[in-house]
Amino acid sequence: MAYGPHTHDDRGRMMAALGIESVDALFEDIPIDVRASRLDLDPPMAELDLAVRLQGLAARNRTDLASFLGAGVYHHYVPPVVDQMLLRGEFYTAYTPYQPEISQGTLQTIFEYQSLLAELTGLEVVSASHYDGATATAEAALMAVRATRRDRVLVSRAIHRHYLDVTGTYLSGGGLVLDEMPTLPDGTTDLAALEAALADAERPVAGVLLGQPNAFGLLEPMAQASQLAHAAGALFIAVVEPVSLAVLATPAEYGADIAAGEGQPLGIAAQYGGPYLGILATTTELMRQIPGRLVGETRDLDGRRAFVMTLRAREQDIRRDKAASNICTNQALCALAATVYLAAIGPHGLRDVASLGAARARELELALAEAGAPRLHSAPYLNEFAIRVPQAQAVHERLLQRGVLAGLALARWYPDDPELRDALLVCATEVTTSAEIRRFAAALGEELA
Amino acid sequence: MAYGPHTHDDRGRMMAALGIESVDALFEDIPIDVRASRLDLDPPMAELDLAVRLQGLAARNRTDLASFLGAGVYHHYVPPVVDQMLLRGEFYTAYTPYQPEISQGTLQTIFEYQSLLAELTGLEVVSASHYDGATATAEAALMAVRATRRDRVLVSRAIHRHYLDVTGTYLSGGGLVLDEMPTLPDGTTDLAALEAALADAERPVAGVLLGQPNAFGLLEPMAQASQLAHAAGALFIAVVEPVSLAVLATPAEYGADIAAGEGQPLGIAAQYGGPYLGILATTTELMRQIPGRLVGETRDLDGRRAFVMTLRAREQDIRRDKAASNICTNQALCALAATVYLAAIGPHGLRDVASLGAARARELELALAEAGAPRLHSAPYLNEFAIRVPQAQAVHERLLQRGVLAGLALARWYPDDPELRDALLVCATEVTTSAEIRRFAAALGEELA
Amino acid sequence: MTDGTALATSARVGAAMAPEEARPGAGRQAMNAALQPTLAELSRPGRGGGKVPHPPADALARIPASALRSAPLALPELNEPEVVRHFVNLSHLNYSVDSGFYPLGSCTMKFNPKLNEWAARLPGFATLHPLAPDELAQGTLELMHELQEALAEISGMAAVTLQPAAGAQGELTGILMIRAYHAARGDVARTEVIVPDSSHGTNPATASMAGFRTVTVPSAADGGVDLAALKDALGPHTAAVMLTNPSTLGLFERRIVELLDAVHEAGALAYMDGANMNAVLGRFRPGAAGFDVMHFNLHKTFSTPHGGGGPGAGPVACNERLAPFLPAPLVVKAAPGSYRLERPEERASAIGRVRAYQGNVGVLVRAFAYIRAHGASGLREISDDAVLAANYLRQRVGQGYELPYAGPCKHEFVASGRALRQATGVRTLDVAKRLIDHGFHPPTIYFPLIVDECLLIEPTETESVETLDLFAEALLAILTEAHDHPERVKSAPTSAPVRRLDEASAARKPELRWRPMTGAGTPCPT
Amino acid sequence: MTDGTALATSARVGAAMAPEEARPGAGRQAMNAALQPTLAELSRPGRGGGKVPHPPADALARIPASALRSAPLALPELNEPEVVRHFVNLSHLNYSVDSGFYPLGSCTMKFNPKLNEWAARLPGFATLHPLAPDELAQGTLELMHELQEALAEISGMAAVTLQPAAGAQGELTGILMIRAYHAARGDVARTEVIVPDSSHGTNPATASMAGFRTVTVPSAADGGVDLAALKDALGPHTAAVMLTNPSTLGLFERRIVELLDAVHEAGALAYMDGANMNAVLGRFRPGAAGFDVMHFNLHKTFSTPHGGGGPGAGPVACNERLAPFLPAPLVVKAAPGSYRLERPEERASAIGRVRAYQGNVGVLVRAFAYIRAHGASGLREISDDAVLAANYLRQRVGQGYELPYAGPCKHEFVASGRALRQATGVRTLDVAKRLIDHGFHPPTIYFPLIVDECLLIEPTETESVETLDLFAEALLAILTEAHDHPERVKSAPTSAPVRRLDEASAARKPELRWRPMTGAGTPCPT
Ligand SMILES: Cc1ncc(COP(=O)(O)O)c(C=O)c1O
Ligand SMILES: Cc1ncc(COP(=O)(O)O)c(C=O)c1O
Repeated sequence: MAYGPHTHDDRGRMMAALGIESVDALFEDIPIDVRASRLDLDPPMAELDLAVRLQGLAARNRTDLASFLGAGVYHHYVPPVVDQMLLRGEFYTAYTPYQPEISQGTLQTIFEYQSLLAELTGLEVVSASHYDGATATAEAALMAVRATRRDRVLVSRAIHRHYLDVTGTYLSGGGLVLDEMPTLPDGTTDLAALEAALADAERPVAGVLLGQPNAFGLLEPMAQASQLAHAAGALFIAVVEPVSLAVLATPAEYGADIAAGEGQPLGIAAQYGGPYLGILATTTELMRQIPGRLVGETRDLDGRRAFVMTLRAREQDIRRDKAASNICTNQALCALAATVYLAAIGPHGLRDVASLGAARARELELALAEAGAPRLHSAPYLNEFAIRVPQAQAVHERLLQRGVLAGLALARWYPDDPELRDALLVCATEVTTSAEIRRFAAALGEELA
Repeated sequence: MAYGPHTHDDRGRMMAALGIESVDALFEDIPIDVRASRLDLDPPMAELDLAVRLQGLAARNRTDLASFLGAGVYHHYVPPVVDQMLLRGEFYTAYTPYQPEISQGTLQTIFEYQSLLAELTGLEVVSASHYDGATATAEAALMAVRATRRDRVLVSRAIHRHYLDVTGTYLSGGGLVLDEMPTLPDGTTDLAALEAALADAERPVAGVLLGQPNAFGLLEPMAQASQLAHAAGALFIAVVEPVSLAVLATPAEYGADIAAGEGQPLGIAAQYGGPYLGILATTTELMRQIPGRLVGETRDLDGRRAFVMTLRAREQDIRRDKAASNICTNQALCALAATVYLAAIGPHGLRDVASLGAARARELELALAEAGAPRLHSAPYLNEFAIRVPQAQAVHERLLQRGVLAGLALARWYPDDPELRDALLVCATEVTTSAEIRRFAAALGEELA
Repeated sequence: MTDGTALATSARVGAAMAPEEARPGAGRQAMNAALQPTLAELSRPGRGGGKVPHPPADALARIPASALRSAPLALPELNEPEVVRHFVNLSHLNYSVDSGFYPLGSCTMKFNPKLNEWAARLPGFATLHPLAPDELAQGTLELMHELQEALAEISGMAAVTLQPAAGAQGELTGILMIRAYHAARGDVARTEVIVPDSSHGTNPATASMAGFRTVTVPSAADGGVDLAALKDALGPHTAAVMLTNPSTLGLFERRIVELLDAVHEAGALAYMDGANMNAVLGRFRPGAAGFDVMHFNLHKTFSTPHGGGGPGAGPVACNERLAPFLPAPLVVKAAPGSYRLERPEERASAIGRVRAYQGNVGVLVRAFAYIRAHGASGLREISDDAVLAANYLRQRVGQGYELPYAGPCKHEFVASGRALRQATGVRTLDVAKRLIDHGFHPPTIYFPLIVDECLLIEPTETESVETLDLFAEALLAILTEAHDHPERVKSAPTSAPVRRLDEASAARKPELRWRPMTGAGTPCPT
Repeated sequence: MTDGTALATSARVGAAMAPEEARPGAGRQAMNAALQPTLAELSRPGRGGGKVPHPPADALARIPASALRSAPLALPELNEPEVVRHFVNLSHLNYSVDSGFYPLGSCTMKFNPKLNEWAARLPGFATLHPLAPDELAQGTLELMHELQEALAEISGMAAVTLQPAAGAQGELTGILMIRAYHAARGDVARTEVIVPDSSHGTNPATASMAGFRTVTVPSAADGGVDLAALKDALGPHTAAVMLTNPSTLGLFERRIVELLDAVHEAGALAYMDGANMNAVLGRFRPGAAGFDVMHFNLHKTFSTPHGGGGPGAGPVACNERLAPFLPAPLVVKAAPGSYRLERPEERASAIGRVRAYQGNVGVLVRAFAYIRAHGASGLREISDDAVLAANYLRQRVGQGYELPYAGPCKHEFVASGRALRQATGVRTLDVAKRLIDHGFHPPTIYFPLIVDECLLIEPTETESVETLDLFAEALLAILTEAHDHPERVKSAPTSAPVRRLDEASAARKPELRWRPMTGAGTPCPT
């Protein structure tokens, strides 16, 4: 066996102590009818052979294209210091810090994570952490339901489709209602429709959910939406992208009660979907409603400052069926990645990352427009936007052959929307190069010619 | 600046304390005539840009060929645990363990390295470490000179050419003599010639140097050579490859006084030449002649076992011009790599590595012979051997275009030897696959057809 | 609120935590882990920078001012050397599997192979975008497909989703599938989920999240489910029974056949919490035995690192009956040797997604490597060794502590400090804290709730018998200490970086972040 | 000899090192670094395995028995979990730059950027075979060429070899080149090399290795070379003068112009030990000033990690006069944008190789990255900051310790504990050991030999002013302690994993390895 220490002698010694001749004796409590004989799996592999196999699989993935795909997950420059800290066994082979005396490393990094995200969002209470942006959004919706004791949530149509889907799943169990609000031609949420929906006295709204930037990369009128929600006694929930918070108004500034989002852009690799980092932040008023882990500052018997998990009465292991959520294992190591990333990149660096993305995206917009694919929407964007491309899906496939991953064909997400059938959602970040932009524009130009 | 902490304020505070207005004041001791103005170098790069540049450079190297090149440096499977331990800052950002109380990590790993290499070589005293196999060999020759007070060293022609060259360089300063011994047609050292050379009473020999396996991959009659050397009052120095010591007789078994060798195969990457690990081991009698670092066991004031650098009176910082060598910085981190590698691979694993290499090499021999390139020599080999290929250098170049790195054209090393002009030195290890062997044989067959 | 000033403005890094005599400097106390200031306290305006190039000045010109931050972002400003020291020194405050024995019951703290960390970081795996078209993702898709199949084989189930991000999310997935199953049959009266009182907290919490009422049934004296009580609770309102097997007492449910019959007879479905599969790999296949659906904890059974609290992965396996309800997309075979994600319309009965994209794929890579390294024989050996080690340790610990349940145990066992407490006043909490001074991470304590002064001990298969012996000796030595020097045990730990914490005041007046920073209005470092 | 039995057979891992009360177990003492057993003591026959496949049984059939080992290889047998714990726990016994301030004079213990560790591990760099044909090695060759050029620019020299593996080997290279130069001119009477008494030990050792007699000249009162003495020593027998500049006293040689004139007038050549270039980047270019040849310590000036004692790299730069003698192969430009290694016949006057292949290329990658990260302005800033920090710290330390030489210093400075010793009996060694208890790595002590009770302190440019202050305060606090509680200082350290060691008996009866192992005759684990 690959990693076990037990030699033949060791097993013999243990069996002798137990007075048994075979380990089979320890499995006699499994009724004979349901005892398994053996598994039909491949034989063990030597580490060398396995390493070769894994290398072969990784090499089968193609990650060498010029990529303009974002749609919620963004390629950023991650300083190597981040992964080198993550590779420290003291962090990644520890468990949830249930014994604070010998877990101050994890506890303090979580406290720092909470603090850093509080700086970014402007909100005071940050949980650490949720599975991903989608589940954090769903938990935010459930928080609104609990806090308002209402059962209807409004969500903009311009929200990431997976987030909508997951929120729907999470609300489905409790028989809660999720209503989608339409968008305007400029790509932002229709506030008049929102206001009307909020006005329905029969069906009071628990929370209103908008993305900033929204699923089309556009900047929403968050302050107005927030006011409308509050006027109707609903909570306002912002789904945010954390790098953008280096330059955009904070959820606190526009009055959001809860911010949810995907922390992947903060130093976490794309990995075909995870592990990522669900961000969830809220106000002090809603502190006791937030699900997930919270670490607080305290003192030890000698008066030394130290950190400890706190407000545990919200959690499943204490409250069982009355808990704020069933979450247990979360994404702590990803929160550590975000913490190291933010410490390494600093406030100026993060602002530069966000601004560079905006500048590169603008360069992309101009190049693509010249190639014949203008923007689809007119609202301002940060670093992602939709372009109008006839037969977008077919063009997208042909561009792959030319080494360009031309973003996301929005028809994949909005199959029923005729306008979005001919649209690609593209993004740029600080790692996008001018050469890649030229390559994309040239290839697209040829396809459209 | 990239890594410095000093802010404008910090500098101001320090300058104020010193009563200066500009750091220029601190450089006034540099005579004005020789003060530099500025350097003509590129401007600083942001880390992101530098990372891209470095990635581009690394990608310009081609490491995707089926490689049969060894000649002293061998590709082996290195379990990832090795590098993950090396990446621990506590090891790689420490200095030479001059303060033993806070350097027991480094000291104990060196002690373990010494012990492991003692097990491998059978010799009691192992230094940790020398720059590489070549300089370890040169230092071994100098040891023999010091120990015997003779000034002539004999070296087999079948020794790695770089080792010969470096040994020559090291001996040149002291006006010492290095004489090469011829080889027999079977590829091993001509013992009769050796005996004759040793018999020259006018020019007494300090040491005799043979490789095992030798530079052609062949097994030498080490015991006989050792006897001849000793009979003439000379020391016998074996240049060994450490993985082979898992299966081959140890230097101690055949009476070597000193073993030198390249530790790269013990978990260290090829890296175009280094850093590697110079192995140097000797007997207890010669303990005080060995250059380089030695760590010994001792106790602290409370009787706890601990480790400390010892026999320091051989070293340059104590003995200055009387030191055994000028070596100071060595290859400690590479010694750590070897230590972790040996701990992880274990005795059975190392035997398997050596045996698999032999098996794959035999497979290679048969395939190449069938393709028309039989072995050049008849002496037994372990995992490397020479084949006869007409116009070897041209064939070697053409095979590159076919994705095969066909070992080393021996003409590069023995330009004046007509027999070796048509020879390639090829090797196999446990990472060589049958598919690669078939590819090589097929391509070679076509070239020779 | 963090009292940043005292620490930060005096520039006496760590000074507040000085041990006797020696005051730790920026070098911290030489070798013994010392507490650290926060990033905010370490920050100095103008430090850091250099990671990314500067953007053009007009980069944000097109963004309306109303959408922009009104105050500049304030984050700590540090240079890389300080960042590294901070996290390296913080890491030294953690106990971890890589540094010692971590017998935390219910958590399966086994060794995390270093090959797997390497594999997950291979650029081909690490940089693949989750929305990349299938043709670009063939390597990962092949891996996921093979993992789905392997988990199906291990569980004896028909189909597997890898989407759930953790065990609890696997539970939610499974229970929502059960809900969808009943709904599809028009069987809408089933509003209850039954759990035993020994169940993990996530089970009832999950049932609630899925909109069910939780009904708790007691355990029998032997630690198994009280079958009579279960039968009483079962009825036309029962949607499912959730059973952890082996249980959190480390016991295999001996009456499993009868139990499953009763569940199914009542028209309910049987959910198995498979978090403890480490005990029964190759010995018990839940699907073959009659469970309808289960989840795995890859971060326990298949040794993906716990990461200080995550990430994990909680794949769900189910039988044919429930397969139509698995959340999409599964990975399916396309042309020979190629793979693709299911298209949204392919399985209309699927419940909605439980998370975005394809799951914690980086975790799946590690689990795949682990399963392939061991193969069929190795997986069985894992369980054999884990169970053997647990029973051996159980016997040794039983030399001084009560063992409330008869053996054999599976991967873990409970012991009780009740008698000790009665005799000495020393509680299990004290014993646990004292173990820290003996060099060990404490076991899980006071869980499951049904055992008085409970210790839940899980050695796993990767700890040597020498280590087990030392741990048992430490536990027994503490018994003696508890009698001879009870204060010593009650005031433990004394060798950890901190002594016991004031958890009450932390909860009463929560300080969940450092004092808000100001600034970063400083000029950008060049 | 290692007393393995006591530790190993009792299976009481680390038991011999128990601190008071708590006996550390396999978990070691929870958080405080505890001493560890050796690999041999941890070994159990039959553990480990699984890394590589098993070879065919006849793999060695063709090897004559006489060439084979007579006894099976005995190495420790461990499984990977034990291996990891062993090295992780050992690492905790080390002080390092990544965990604290390491002001070791003469060693330039600056921060090692993490980007550089990443870069050197890129597979393209890491797996390239050293004998790979040039066309396969273009990336590394380009890097090496660019590094050669950068070092030539920084040194003001004409040509650079990257081959030497460390500073001392650079010295040997340079001195052998000087020997070859004189020999080529038939100037064979030059058998002496002159070194100042403040020189680093490698300088005289190098001269000896290169076959020269060493002549030592004293320092003047101001710390510089005594020019009159030097002139006396110079003559037709002088092959070279080796000068460390800035010197090991941290002083720039103010009389450098006169000195170089004298050397050259005597027909000798001037070697500069450039190990201390961290002080004068962009401020002083040795070649431009008249030195003939010098070496760099990349592991100091350009921040490649010291690795607990190595590896380093010691490139040699020289002027046109000596360039023909540089060891081959250099990296040269081939077709535009392509590079190649010199062919052996290209420079017939080259001295022989000083090591195999192309040098410590992995180290060169890191140094290249460092130079490119900083650029011209950044390199100068490094020296400015290093010198500013040293002078600042010098002033603060001077508030309590003697400063034997006038300032300004360069990258480091000497202080003396002579007065302290006279007043209290506390030696510099004691002060150094006491610094450990204050959380700092001690500076270099008793070097250079010409200063009584010497402390050689080098802060480098990557330590913050807060850290410098704390360190100075610690040193000053020890002065007070030395007066008030001299025994406390003399018995330091008490907070390290071990107290002071018995170095004398280690040297008297050297135990350089553990007791030879037997066995591995056990069956191979499967
Ligand atoms: C029995 C049992 N069920 C469920 C869970 C929840 O799994 P997770 O923490 O991955 O959400 C755990 C984990 O601790 C467990 O032990
Ligand atoms: C002044 C000086 N010269 C030479 C050396 C020797 O360099 P290395 O240790 O790289 O051989 C050193 C290193 O400590 C040094 O400080």
